[in-house]
Amino acid sequence: MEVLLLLGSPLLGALLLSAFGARRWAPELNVFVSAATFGAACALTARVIAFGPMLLGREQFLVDPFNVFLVTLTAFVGLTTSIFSRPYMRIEADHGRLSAGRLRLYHSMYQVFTTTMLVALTTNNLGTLWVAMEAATLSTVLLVTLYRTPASLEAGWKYFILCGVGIAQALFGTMLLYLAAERVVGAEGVTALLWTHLNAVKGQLEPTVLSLAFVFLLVGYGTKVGLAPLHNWLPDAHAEGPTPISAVLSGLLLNVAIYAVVRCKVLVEGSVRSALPSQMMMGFGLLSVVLAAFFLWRQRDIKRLFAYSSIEHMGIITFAFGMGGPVANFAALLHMTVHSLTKSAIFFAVGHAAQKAGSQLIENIRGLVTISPTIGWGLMLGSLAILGLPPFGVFASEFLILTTAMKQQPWATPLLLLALGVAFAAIFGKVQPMVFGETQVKRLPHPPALLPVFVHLALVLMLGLYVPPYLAGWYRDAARLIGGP
Amino acid sequence: MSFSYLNACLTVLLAWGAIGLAGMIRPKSVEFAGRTLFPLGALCGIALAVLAVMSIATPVERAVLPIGLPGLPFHVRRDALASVFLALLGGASAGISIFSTGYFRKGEGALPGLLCLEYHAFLGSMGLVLLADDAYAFMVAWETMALSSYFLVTTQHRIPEIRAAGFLYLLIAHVGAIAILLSFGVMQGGSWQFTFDAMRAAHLTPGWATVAFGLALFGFGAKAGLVPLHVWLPEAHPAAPSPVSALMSGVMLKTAVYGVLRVSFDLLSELQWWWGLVALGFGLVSAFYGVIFAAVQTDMKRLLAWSSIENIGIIFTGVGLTIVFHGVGMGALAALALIATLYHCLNHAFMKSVLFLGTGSVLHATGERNLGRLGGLIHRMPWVAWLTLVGVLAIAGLPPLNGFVSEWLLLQAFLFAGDVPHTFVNMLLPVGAAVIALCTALAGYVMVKFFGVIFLGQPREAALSQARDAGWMERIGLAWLALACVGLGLFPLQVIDTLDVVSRELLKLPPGRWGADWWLLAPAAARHASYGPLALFIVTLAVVVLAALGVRLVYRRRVRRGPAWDCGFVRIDARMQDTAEGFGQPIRHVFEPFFQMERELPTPFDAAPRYRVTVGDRLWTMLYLPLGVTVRWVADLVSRLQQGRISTYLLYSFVTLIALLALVL
Amino acid sequence: MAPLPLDLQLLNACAALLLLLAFSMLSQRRIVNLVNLLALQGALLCAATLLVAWRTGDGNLYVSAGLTLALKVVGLPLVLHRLIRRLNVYWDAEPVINTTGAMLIGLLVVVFSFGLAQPISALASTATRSTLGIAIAVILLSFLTMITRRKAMSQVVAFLSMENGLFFGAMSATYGMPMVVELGFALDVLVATLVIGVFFFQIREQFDSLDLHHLESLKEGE
Amino acid sequence: MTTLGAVTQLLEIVCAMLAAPAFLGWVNQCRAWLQNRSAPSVLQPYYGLRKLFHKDVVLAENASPLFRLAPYVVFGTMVAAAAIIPSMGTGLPLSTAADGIALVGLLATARVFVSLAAMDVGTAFGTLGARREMMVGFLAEPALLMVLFVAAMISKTTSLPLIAEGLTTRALALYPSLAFTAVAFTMVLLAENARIPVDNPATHLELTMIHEAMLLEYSGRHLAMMEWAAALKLLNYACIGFALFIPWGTSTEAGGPESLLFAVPLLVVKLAIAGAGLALVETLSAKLRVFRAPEFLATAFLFAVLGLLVHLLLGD
Repeated sequence: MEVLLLLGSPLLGALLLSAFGARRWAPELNVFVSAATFGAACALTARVIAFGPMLLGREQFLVDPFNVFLVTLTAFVGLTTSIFSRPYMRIEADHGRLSAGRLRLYHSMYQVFTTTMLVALTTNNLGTLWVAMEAATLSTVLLVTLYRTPASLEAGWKYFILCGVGIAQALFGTMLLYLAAERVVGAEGVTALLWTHLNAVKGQLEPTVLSLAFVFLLVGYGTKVGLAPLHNWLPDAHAEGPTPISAVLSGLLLNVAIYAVVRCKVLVEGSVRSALPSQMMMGFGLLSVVLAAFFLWRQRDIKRLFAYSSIEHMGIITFAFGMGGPVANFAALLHMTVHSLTKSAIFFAVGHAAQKAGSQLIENIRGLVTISPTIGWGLMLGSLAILGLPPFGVFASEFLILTTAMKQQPWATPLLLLALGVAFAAIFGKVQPMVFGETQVKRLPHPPALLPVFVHLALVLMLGLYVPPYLAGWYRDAARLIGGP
Repeated sequence: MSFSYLNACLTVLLAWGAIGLAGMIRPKSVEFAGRTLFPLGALCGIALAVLAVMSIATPVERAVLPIGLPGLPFHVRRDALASVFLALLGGASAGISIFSTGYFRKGEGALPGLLCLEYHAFLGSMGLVLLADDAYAFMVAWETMALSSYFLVTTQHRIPEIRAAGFLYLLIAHVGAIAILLSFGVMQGGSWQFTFDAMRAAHLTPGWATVAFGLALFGFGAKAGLVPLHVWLPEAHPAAPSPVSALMSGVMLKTAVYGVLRVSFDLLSELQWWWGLVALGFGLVSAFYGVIFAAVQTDMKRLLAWSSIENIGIIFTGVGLTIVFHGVGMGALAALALIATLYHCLNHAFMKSVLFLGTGSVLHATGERNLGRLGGLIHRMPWVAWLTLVGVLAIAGLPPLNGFVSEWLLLQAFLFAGDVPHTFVNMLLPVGAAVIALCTALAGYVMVKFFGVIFLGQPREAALSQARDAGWMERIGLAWLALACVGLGLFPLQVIDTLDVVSRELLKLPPGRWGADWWLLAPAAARHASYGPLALFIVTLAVVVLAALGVRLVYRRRVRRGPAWDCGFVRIDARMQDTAEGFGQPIRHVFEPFFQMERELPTPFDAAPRYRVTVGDRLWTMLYLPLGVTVRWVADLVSRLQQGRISTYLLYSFVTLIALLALVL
Repeated sequence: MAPLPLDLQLLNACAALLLLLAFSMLSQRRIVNLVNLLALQGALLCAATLLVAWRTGDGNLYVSAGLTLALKVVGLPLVLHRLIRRLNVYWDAEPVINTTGAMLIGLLVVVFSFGLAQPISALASTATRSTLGIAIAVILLSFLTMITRRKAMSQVVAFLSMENGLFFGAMSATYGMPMVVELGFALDVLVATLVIGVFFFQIREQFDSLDLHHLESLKEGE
Repeated sequence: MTTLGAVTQLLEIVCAMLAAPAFLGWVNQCRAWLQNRSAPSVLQPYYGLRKLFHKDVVLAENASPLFRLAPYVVFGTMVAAAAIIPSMGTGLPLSTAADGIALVGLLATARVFVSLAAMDVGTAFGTLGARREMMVGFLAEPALLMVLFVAAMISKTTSLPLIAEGLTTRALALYPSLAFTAVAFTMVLLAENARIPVDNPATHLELTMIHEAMLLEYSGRHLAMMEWAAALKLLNYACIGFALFIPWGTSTEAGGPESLLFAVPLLVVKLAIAGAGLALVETLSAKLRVFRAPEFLATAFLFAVLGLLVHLLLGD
């Protein structure tokens, strides 16, 4: 029931908004729909807290500790982002960067995107998972190119082609999975792709096929996660799309992609019984962290800067999942949560900052605290949080990941630390002059909606000092589910 | 909840936090933040100091707080070592807070409420650092400390130099923190419990223990400003508002010392004696490097910052000695060295605070930080001048003030280092004593320059005649700290008997005998040597008074005021006095190879002759610039990967795919 | 061994032809021909599906064969042809790697993919398993084609042929995926083509050409 | 403290205060003889002090209270120093309150106050003098400390009387380390007391003067106190030298009062010889350029440290 509501409300909203997306009250409608979705998510969560994991809709939908908090998170960030985008898109429209039609497209696609992600999270069918991922790509492509500027078109095209190709690999991987599965579960179609069934029989699945499948899946979904060297679409897409979209891309889409990878990893590791899959993930993770850290130094565009930081953090998460084991998985899940909260908060602040300065170039953004303290402090605190300074939650997860790495992969620790140090210098060195210093910019007509920023940061702060028991419980269960050495 | 000193201390820290948050109620009001909240903060400071002093001798207390990570809640623990540093924190911060009430007048750049928040968060986090008993709590407190102090440093963020200083500070602090984290990771030694108890229990191989110690020394050294990690210090201290500089230099640096002591004597179960030599070496280098650079500075706060580096050097020398003695099992001497170290920590906290606050008042009164434009202020602001003089004499290590006591103890410790059972080492150590002696003498030089140029002579700028003395609150704050200097100087025995608890606890020693009589300091370790500042002071004072009276009584001659004589020079103006550069000239001359100097000399025929000399830090150009260049270079290399051609990107994916498939097959 | 039954021989023939087509796409520079080749590929795919469906009597496969016919043989080529006419892009520019080079690499790729398919097809229970290697080869070849092309249009055609390859693979290895996925798949392809169409017009109105070198401004290394 | 101790203590202080100018006078007299000038009387310094005490004080307009306080402080520290140096007897109650290190500290205090006072009026010469004085000080002080250290290491304590006793009681032995340090000490003494070759008390030549430059602004009783303190300083240094290197004959607790009767004339003899020696050195050596002074003192410092190392190497 809740699931129906959960998936239904954004879908309905999409339809409505595709009709009325250009009206004056469209943004409010958008917020309302997202709120409804969030409500449904909360109901679902409540139910899971009450009755534990469940299978729904003839086993087509699965809600377990691993995805329940991601669902809530997705719905929540979706809501805050819609709140943020209300004044933001108004201002954009006032600046004449968007026509009415584009607004309609934006609002409807926004909801479609939410739907696809929720489907991808809740479905139990790997095939559906794949379909949803592809759909997510397609819906966001149009959002990335919303401004129709040459740059945005280029970004969109790269996004489309690279992710399309990636997704195609993923499909082949899924197919191989199916091939291996139907020999065990029997060919009666549907069930052979149901994750729960596969998970039940993963021990008997054919290792060679599964390892091949995993390669395709990893490369496929990994492209979407933005793992180096498959990441090239990510900075462009983040930088050129409208900021709310950058926020959800970084905050949600990447999470969902990681989620897909991990779901597959569970199956593969169950059958392959070799360290290969986890080693691949660690390799990708480490490479992404290090490369991203150095990419950060060259950035002149603030949204690109934080896009690369997303790559870095996805690398950290992938690395952690690669290491596996209760602590590392726990840390990785926590990191997914805090990263998406922090990063979207940062993008909110960045969006307003860029609007104020009328430019995304770092050297044009100066002295934010003097013109608007809330934005300035939001950006400053957000960046410090994302850089892993306590008492914010990112530090908590990085602390766990680093200590586990020292234990399980001592060789990797220096690399990670080096990358973290370099990233710190790069990001902080660029953010500080933007936040502090002098400026001549004047205020904007619509007051920025910065409530989301501080709500997010408050949550992150809380997670740094206190993790609610049931959340911790989910993390633990999920960590056990994901397993590893 | 039954009373325990630990809970009380935590309550005080909490109160600080609350005061800070209260500042955000009316962020714009100087009255509220300055006149209401800061005095409250000062009261908390005094309370903390009292609690800490009372609790030193009491048994260890522990607690677990309901916050933290699911697996790892905040553990806190109070022992004698922590108490000593808490007392330091409370005592020094009390004076500084009182001073601040008068100091933060028109909101130094940032909102007063915000300042209040950052300031008290800074205090609170420092307290938590001292109490933390697991790696996570420690790191959280440690980084919060760094963060809040960073925001305080960049209070006047409109000035680019200050932003740069803040950046450098936070960067080095962060790198240091990473090293500390690593060292904790090594220290837990396979138990994967990150409570300090687990680390105490863990048994490391000598190799790993050494690694842990090295990392800790690096990390804490970065915070303490140990050469060559000192570069942030001379930048950050001048940038910050004076009370903040006082806190950072007086208290924050000591938390790093606390960290080193905690790690090497408490967490690492068995330590190697030769680690001491490393610490000693870095200490001596820092002391010497710091003092000669202090001597050639022209900015008064920069000068004090360098002098802080010197004192940190002396402190680390003490730490090194302690480790050596402890390692080779010379208990009494180890205790002596440890006491000397702790004593110097206390001293430096108070005297350096006095000096920084003094510069703060001068800064407010004149708006000048450059020594070249000050002078003669003793006439305009006598209170500040005389109170600062106490600090100056103390830090110059002159009896009967406190600076001398720790120097005396340290030298005593050095004197008997000859008995260390390693011939080469006991050849080496006395040379260390020589360096310390040289440094203290140079410190005298530096301080004469500091005080003489700022407060004595003729004002070098006309504007200085408008300078007005500090307000009452500031005077009280200064007086509090100056008084502490005198007290620590005159009653060393009482202080040391309290500190002795620490040496008992850390070094597992029987209580040592430190005095012959209540006024006479006579450590058992230093054979027959004794020092009674009170008596010395009284005698000297008596002689002075008698002499003065005698002279007055016998000869009733007038005192006439007249123009200065100066060998009959007719027109004397302020420009004839030594400038700061001039006063530093001999040092520049003697220690030339250490400095990176740029001189601008006038030719004999210059119409408007101009002389300028700037002294740079060689380490900066030798160590830090190349590092930055390397990173940039790598970044450029990496960024070549992303050429914008979609075919290239597809190729990446293709190759990755093929490679992985090949890997699997 | 006994000669394969006729339908399987036919199937293998289809597979071989598919591979051939993939190669010719790799070498083809005229976009119109590319599209025709794509349509042909679709047709072969359809035929193969029908064969398998007939052999296994699996209803779903008839449906998916129908889908293939509708989408890949009729739908897409029409759309693409119209686009070509509307945007008059008939020729691709000189490919990134010259044809012979591409061919050689392609040959290696084929060998590789056959090697890759060996263990899998050993497991596959289907009669058509031997063609799995060809499917992989087709996928990788179209990947290669995408890499070598300079025009958006031809890149897209290659992309679609890759999806054909996937489809063929699915079909030959497992007699096709479950219906849900098939439908979703088809839907996605449809939407994708629409998106592509939109894209082309946008790109065209921005750069008045579909040359990819316009799309190389976003980069790091200056 | 014993009565004898108290007596010795008081006697020392008084004698030191009274005898100091005479010693200075004696040195000057010898110097005059050696330079075959007609020598002033030994009592000349007393006349000088008397004259100064009878004069009015002319204070510079912008002299601060510190300027007027300094002479007394300097004098006080010098007297206190005199009180803890075992010149006649070693049984000094006060010397427990301050050992060798504290003594160095006291001297440093005096130096700092003189320099501050010199900077107070803010004339060219004042600051110049202060700077040079500190320049001399920052090398001389550690050198002196090192000298003390050697002695302290030989007799395992830093308390001067005990050092002196230690040397007297044990059998006469040659300490090569002491030889080094003796040289170092002499150099320090010359430098610290503004004698040639570092400074010249008898000149007001801008380029060379150090100590005099600091006293330029003083007059009347303040100047008198300063001069007196300077004389005391010279005496103190001489006595430190005796205590460290030739302590024989100083009275000890063990020796009883009668030993004191023997110690006093012996001290006079020592002083006479030392004074003559000092005069000789001054006459034979030439005034250095000011910038050679650091090198001179660096050598002293080096000698002291060498002494230390030699001691550690050879043991005693």
